[in-house]
Amino acid sequence: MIRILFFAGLAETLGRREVDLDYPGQVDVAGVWDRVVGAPRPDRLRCARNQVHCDFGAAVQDGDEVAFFPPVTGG
Amino acid sequence: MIRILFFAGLAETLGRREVDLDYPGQVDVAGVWDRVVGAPRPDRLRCARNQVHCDFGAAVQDGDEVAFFPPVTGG
Amino acid sequence: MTRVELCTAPFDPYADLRRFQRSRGLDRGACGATAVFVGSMRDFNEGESVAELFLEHYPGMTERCLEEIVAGTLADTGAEDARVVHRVGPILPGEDIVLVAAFSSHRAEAFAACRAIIEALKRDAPFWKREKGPAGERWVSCNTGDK
Amino acid sequence: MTRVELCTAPFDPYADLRRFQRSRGLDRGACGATAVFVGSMRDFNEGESVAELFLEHYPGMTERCLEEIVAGTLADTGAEDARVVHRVGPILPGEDIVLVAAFSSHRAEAFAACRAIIEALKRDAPFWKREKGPAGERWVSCNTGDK
Repeated sequence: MIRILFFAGLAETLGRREVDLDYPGQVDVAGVWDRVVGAPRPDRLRCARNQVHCDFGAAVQDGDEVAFFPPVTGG
Repeated sequence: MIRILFFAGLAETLGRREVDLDYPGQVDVAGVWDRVVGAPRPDRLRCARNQVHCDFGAAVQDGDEVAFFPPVTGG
Repeated sequence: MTRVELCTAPFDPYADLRRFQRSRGLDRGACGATAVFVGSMRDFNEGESVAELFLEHYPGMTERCLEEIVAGTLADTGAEDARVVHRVGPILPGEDIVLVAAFSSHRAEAFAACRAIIEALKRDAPFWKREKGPAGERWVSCNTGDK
Repeated sequence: MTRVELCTAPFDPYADLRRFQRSRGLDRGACGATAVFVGSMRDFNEGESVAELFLEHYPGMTERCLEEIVAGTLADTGAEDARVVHRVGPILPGEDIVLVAAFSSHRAEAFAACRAIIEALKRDAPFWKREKGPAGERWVSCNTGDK
């Protein structure tokens, strides 16, 4: 299973903050987005795999945590 | 009259911190040093006229305060 | 004390800094230079007045990211130690949002580390600000490059 | 409070900074960025341990010089306000010698002002350090360029 998290304005737009996805076999972060959201990725979307920033081409393993979020605005 | 001040290691070396000099007519800061100390100027000596950093060629007027000191080491 | 801390209530960055210095032995005369940045909530942003701020974060990733930023910056700059405290949750105007402090024997390293940490935090640490103003709520869209 | 102050006894730079912010109205949410430098007495210098420091200054010129540095830096950088406190007289290891704080709406200006003030202070402000160590007393010969 893959745990998928959404944050900030993206979570509000999608109306959800957390989804679980049965591991579909070989998949990258972009593929996870497509399966769970099914809409084009917003401009400037960022992602992390297991709490580390990554590219959309990063491979996702069973058990991973994948997060999608807008540009960060802390500090 | 010109009031002349020495600071820090320079004051210790010369054995004085303050001297008054009768205004000798047209004179610059280097001339004040020569009249009051009479020895060559140490390397890296700095000077101020009326509490503002200046060059040794700065003209000195009657009533001015002239100061000589080593490189500053504050902060 | 650890180098990185998130806090949900108002904090005094300077009292925190003193406690950190004491707890890490940085107050015993070895580190002559401390460079500090404190970011506070302004009461305006992009021309609109802001009454309240909400800071969302990614629990777990935020702490990990900040710890990596601090460790990497200390290695890069040669500074001795650093402290980062960041608020999360609701914040009112005038309250402090972030403290970054860097400690070193010399000021060049302290300044470099402090600046590098706040820049990396603004670029990478998963925090998101939502502003509440007279016109309602809005998510801040992005951090400016070097403001 | 005035922007520049010399003090003859130990001071708490962070308490001073808070008082200054309050007295100048800088704590009411207009200035989001505060950059601070604190220089403390180290217990070693150029490889020798130092037990005590004496800071001589040029009364009158020192204050004037610091006020000019601050005014010039605020004009150059666009930062809003700044505070400089510097010890004079005898100082013990671990005590703070100098506080420089700069306040601005944005961090780039706050950092630039803080750094410019401490560099100009080290270059131009008439202070002289005499160190007391195991080998006796000596005048510090010069300030390093960017340490």
